[in-house]
Amino acid sequence: MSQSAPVAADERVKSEPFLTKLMKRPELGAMAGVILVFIFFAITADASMFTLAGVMNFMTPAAQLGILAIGAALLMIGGEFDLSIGSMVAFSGLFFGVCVVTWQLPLMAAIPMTFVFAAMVGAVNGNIVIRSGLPSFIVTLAFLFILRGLSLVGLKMATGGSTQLRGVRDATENDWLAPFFAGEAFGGLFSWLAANGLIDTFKSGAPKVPGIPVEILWFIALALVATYVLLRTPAGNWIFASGGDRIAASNSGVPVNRVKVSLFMLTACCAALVAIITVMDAGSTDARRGFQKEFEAIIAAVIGGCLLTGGYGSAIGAFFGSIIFGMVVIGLTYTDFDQDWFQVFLGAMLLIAVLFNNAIRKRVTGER
Amino acid sequence: MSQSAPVAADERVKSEPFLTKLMKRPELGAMAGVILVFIFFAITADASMFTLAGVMNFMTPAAQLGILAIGAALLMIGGEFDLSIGSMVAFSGLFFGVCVVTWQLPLMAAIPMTFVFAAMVGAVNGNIVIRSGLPSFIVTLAFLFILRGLSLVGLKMATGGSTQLRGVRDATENDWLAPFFAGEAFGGLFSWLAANGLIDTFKSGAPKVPGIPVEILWFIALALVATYVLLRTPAGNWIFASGGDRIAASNSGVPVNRVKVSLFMLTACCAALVAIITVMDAGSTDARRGFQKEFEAIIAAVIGGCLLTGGYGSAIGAFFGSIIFGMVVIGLTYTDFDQDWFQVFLGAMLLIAVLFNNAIRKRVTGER
Amino acid sequence: MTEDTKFHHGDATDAAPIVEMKNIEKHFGNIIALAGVSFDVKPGECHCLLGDNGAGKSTFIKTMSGVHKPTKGEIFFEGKPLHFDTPRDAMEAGIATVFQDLAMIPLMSVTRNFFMGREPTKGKGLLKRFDVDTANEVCMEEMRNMGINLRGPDQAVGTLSGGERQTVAIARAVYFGAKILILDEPTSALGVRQTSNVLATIDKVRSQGVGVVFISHNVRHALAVGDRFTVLNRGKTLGTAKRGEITPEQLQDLMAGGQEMAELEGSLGGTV
Amino acid sequence: MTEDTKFHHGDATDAAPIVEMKNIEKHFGNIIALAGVSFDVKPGECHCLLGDNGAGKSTFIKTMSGVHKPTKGEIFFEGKPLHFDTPRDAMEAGIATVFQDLAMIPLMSVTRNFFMGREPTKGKGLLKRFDVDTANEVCMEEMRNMGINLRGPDQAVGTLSGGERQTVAIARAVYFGAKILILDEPTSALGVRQTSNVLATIDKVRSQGVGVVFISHNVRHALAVGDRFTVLNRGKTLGTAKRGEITPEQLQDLMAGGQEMAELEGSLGGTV
Amino acid sequence: QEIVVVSHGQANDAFWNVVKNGVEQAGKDVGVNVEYRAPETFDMVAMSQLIDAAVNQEPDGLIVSIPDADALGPSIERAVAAGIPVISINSGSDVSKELGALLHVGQDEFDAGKAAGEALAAMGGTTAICVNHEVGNVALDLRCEGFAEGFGGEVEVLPTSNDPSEIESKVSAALASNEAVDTVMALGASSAGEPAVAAVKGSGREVNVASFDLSANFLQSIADGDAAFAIDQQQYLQGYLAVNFMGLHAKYGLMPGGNVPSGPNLVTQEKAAQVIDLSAQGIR
Ligand SMILES: Nc1ncnc2c1ncn2[C@@H]1O[C@H](COP(=O)(O)OP(=O)(O)OP(=O)(O)O)[C@@H](O)[C@H]1O
Ligand SMILES: Nc1ncnc2c1ncn2[C@@H]1O[C@H](COP(=O)(O)OP(=O)(O)OP(=O)(O)O)[C@@H](O)[C@H]1O
Ligand SMILES: [Mg+2]
Ligand SMILES: [Mg+2]
Repeated sequence: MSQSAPVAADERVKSEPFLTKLMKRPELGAMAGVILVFIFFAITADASMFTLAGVMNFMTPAAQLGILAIGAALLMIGGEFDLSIGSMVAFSGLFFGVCVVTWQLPLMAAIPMTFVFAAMVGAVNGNIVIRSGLPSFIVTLAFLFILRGLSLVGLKMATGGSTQLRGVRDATENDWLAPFFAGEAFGGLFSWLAANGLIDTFKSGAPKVPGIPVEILWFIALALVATYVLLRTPAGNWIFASGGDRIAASNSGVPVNRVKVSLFMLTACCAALVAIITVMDAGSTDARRGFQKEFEAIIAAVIGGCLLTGGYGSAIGAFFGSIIFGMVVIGLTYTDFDQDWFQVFLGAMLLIAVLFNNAIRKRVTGER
Repeated sequence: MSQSAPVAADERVKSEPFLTKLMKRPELGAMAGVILVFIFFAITADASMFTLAGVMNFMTPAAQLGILAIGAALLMIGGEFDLSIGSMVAFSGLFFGVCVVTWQLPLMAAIPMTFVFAAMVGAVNGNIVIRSGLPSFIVTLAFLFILRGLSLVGLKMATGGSTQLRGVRDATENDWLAPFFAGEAFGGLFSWLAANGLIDTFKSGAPKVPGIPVEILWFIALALVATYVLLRTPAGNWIFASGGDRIAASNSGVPVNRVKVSLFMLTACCAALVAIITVMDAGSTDARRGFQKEFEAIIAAVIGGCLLTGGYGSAIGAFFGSIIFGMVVIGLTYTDFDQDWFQVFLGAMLLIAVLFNNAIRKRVTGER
Repeated sequence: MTEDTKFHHGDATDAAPIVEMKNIEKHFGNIIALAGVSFDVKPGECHCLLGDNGAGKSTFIKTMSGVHKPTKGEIFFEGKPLHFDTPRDAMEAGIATVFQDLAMIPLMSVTRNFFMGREPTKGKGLLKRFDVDTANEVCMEEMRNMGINLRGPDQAVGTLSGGERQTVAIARAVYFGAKILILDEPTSALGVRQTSNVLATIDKVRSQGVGVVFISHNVRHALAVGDRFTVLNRGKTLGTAKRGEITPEQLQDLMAGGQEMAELEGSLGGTV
Repeated sequence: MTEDTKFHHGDATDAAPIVEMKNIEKHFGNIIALAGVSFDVKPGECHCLLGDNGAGKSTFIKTMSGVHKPTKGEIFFEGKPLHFDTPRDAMEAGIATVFQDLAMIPLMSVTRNFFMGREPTKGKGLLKRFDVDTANEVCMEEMRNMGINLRGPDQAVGTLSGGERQTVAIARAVYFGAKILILDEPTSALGVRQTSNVLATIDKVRSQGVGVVFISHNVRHALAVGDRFTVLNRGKTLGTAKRGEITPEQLQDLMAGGQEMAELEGSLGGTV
Repeated sequence: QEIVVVSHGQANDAFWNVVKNGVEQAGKDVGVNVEYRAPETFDMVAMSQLIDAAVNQEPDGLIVSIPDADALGPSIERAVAAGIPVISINSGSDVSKELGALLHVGQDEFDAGKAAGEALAAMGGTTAICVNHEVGNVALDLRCEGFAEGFGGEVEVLPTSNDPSEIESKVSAALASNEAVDTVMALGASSAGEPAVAAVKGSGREVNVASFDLSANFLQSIADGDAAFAIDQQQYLQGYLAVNFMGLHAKYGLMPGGNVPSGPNLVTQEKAAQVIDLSAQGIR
């Protein structure tokens, strides 16, 4: 009808509003959940939750979880699980701690070594899964135990009997690489803002928020890169294909095994990144770091719309999923609920957020 | 060729030895793992592990886990997960405890009420999953938190502030139903055996093993019934079909939704059974009962050959899977290994058992 | 009526239709798959549903057998307005369907797929159980009748060849009997022998008073067994013709949606 | 050579075969799917592989394209002994295959499936990215050429109709070009128009020197494009015939494995 | 007035539940609003985030446990910098002052373990197992270490999950595989202590069982002579006193001059019977 249309309009297609198109993207499904949770806390929570400091406060755990969740989401889209990421956080944290504290290596050496080390463990995971044909669930579960156990043993060896390795902060404080992995970015900007009264300050005059925690920047960067890779590169196509149907993908010429092993390595590196950031921030590591993080990462990915069966999902979904999870967990402490009820609320909020997001999507897109 | 054969031999089929046929059944795959683990401990562990007392000792936790694992396996075959079973153990334990201690009900009433109650929660789970079309992972995860939280709240209400509800043993000791759910069965037989010197006794003359813990009997019975249902009833066929491809199953006339909801109810009832047995055995219940049991149950089912994607697996597999898990967890304390290495060994043993069982099956059946 | 086949062709015009579908529309989100299709099936007739790829044939018969709920339109079953909530409802009312994707579970054995949803049992009360031996026998026998010699009843359907699998689905639908038998491209993967068996089977059940809905892209198969022919195009009905009112060439043109075809007559003798 | 079609039939006997398979056996556990099959394809010919359901045709071509490793037997590619570890290897050597199950990912869009494994890129270095626009255009264009008007390139393959999906698989295999094109029942779900396009396409690529392996149950399609015909039965070769050496009726008998067929000649004119 | 308590122990942990009850009671008694918060597992990173969240709400007082000074230090210092008075409880007596806390109410885990070890060694124990139901939880690890030091003899740490029946089986197994074991130290009464008693009973051996913390059933076992003693930190005091001090501080600026040790207190057979009821109500 329209004269400029290059292709004649197809009478078999109804036109659909822009919003509908948006909601159809798995990337944006989880946004409805974020908005719902936001509204909930805007009403029930202490006003300080949505001050700058409050936002940074819930974004920090969300970011730490989110880095893992994005890795887990890519792996899930590729059709596999990695249950060992939580233990991997402890283990690579230990490795990193030993590098800087015991061996006194500069970050320049310690950080790449930690990543290489983690990637190697990931490759082992991946190769066992591929070669044996066993479900990745059971293989990485074994590594959940093995790595957790090795962290304990390693810590005791490194410290001479304690399960806590301390002194990381002292060892890394003055390293030029430290600002990229610990503390807050844009400190100067924030001091300036504080000095000019643009953001809240403590009585001492220091800004309440000294900067943006680096993990948040990493988190956002990772989400963008992962989304780009998934949607705009051949590798992304291979990931979807490998997870959708490994036989069909392999028959169509996708190097499924290579894709899967790479994803395992990537997930392990995400865990190592979280380990480096949290160990440097905390200045210490212990045998329980990252406990059950694998679980939370999978939760965040699923909230964000990834299918457990593989082949469907998005990194942005995992991004929003992590924010939902982080917001609920921290947000509840801003409300007046009794801690006894914490888990009840946590569960109910998750369920409602996901149901809501699902209902909205169905209503908008007219699926049945 | 053979004169008595009613159908002519098919030249497109090779004859295969009996062992090969056996190994092809998913029911029996996990047996190789059991044997390997047995051999391992026969060599490394203290001899007391395989005395009668030792066997009962590792079979008791294996049985408690196994009851859950069989439920979880059926549900997984039916294509869904239930992450709330661990919390369900705590919650129905609380309900049962309140029935007998606070309300002073006889077991005749308390036990059926607990089962009905659990089944109702399971039905809620199932209906939300079916109606919303959300993955069961995320729905039951919400219930993991909700039920765990409610257990805590309920316990504190029931006890006036403590996280432990006690007095169950006193309240149930003289109930005629108690022997079916607590303590040991065949006590008379064992005393007789002890009196005749056929089994080990204490110096006092009492048998070291006073009988077979009832959970073991429940475990075996449940495994048999579940196997029978899966392999020899229409319901079993529906379970496989629903998990294999819910659309295809529904198009072929299988009442998929009914099957799935029933399975959720069954799993919840398995959790309730474990709750009743353990609460009566321990005489008390607390807010942490069943912690992470959902996870272990799924592990046992997967070790036993269930596919996470549904449609494949067996109850007997879950049976052997639970025994492997129980044997490894308890068995390692019978060995001389430094217990710091516990988790490393646990993980390694699981991995080796599953790899071995897989390798054997491939070798024997000639799959590639 | 023409005399060009050995088939008995029902003269079904006088009987009341078993199922009548009026102005069925079906939308998937913003996609319009059916834009108003009317269709009916009478006892003892074979009504062919023809049309180009993507015309909406499968969507239509899925609406008929309870898989999809129509977005608009009415369904009458034996004269009464009705709509099926699940395929099981449709099945119980007497509609047996062979779907184009066959609705088989790859990991399950042939027998279990064959009897899925309608397992034969033996014993009573608590001992009522799936009668595996009978099931295996029946299944092997029915497959043999269709011209397939299976190696064994416990082979997983996922490892069957395409034609073997399709035969399982057809044999299953036919075995349980029904008032209406819907076949969505049943012969697409079949060998010549199996195809002729299926066509003969259609003829047989029709003569028993069953109404058959037959979807095919093969003009010759359609003409061999069809009593009426309805052609769909882009989600709409192009019209219905009775046997003998239309030539193969006309039918083929209608099926192609009136568009030009690549030239390759020769040995294909007019119809592809 | 007969003159019964408008097709150009290659006279391929003089050229050396591109692929030669000798005495291929394939066992799955205790199941013998292939019990010694020999076969070769020459450049510029269309070699039809025919046979009953379950004869082993699909298994055989899967061995040829690197999906299965043969249990026994030798494969020569351009004269050299070779075996492919993965389908990707075979693809890179120049074997394009349309599998009977199509090897599509239902949840992915048409374009993504079309280019799966061989995505067009633009940009360089770190910015090298999947060229979505070109891909969409090419995909829609190729589908149109095959006679399918898709609603859009981003529809999920799982929601396509059976014939639309099959066309995607065929268009994909043809688009990327190859030395050997293997088509496993490519026309089974296609409409008449699409079928004639596929047959014409086979003819076109053959004339460009590509060797085509064509599997079909439709005698008439096979005869329309085939230069040589090899018939399998129960995992064994029944023999190979050249075009013109065999009548349609003889061929159909061979394909049925020599067994009796249900009687339903009439309008089917000798062949099903 | 608003006071926030952030601990490393979950609300459903028997030990911390008592602390929480003390916190709530003190809140009522002093007339302040208190909130108790803890991470879902022993997780120092999450705990530091909870402290940050509390600081953002600028309460009138913050009460924290400090199992890892490195990880929690910056957050606590931030609270102090924000002008929020801080009291530490339970663990962290050594670093409490350094980080700027006003005082510490609690008892060192290591010292408590040591006291228990000494008491059990005095009962003639030579070979012991220490049942650790949360390996890697530094607070529990310290209990075992202290115990090993105080006990002096051979000590093996037995890692378990916190499932009672698994603990019972593992203790049985440990007893069966080592005839020399004559002492069992459990790190939590209801989760580990009770099953340990059951396991010892089942073995028919003379073994001393002791446990950290109290539970009604374990106290009953002590009263019946099946268990030796329980180490009571009187953690109710940790919650109650800290909130009380903080409330008074907020109202009147009062604060005691030094740390308050809440334990250890060995509950032996004579005393056990009296505290069973209190324990069943979550006070002891
Ligand atoms: N679930 C769905 N979502 C979106 N579009 C769909 C869905 N199902 C079918 N369609 C579209 O509706 C149209 C009709 O599909 P249908 O399967 O009914 O065609 P058909 O006539 O059976 O074709 P064929 O002969 O190829 O099997 C197709 O264009 C298809 O892409
Ligand atoms: N993975 C497998 N495991 C066991 N048996 C198999 C497997 N794949 C194929 N078969 C068997 O091998 C035989 C040959 O199968 P194939 O798919 O090659 O037949 P086909 O000639 O392509 O038949 P159709 O014309 O029906 O597609 C069949 O009987 C089938 O049951
Ligand atoms: Mg169709
Ligand atoms: Mg085939």
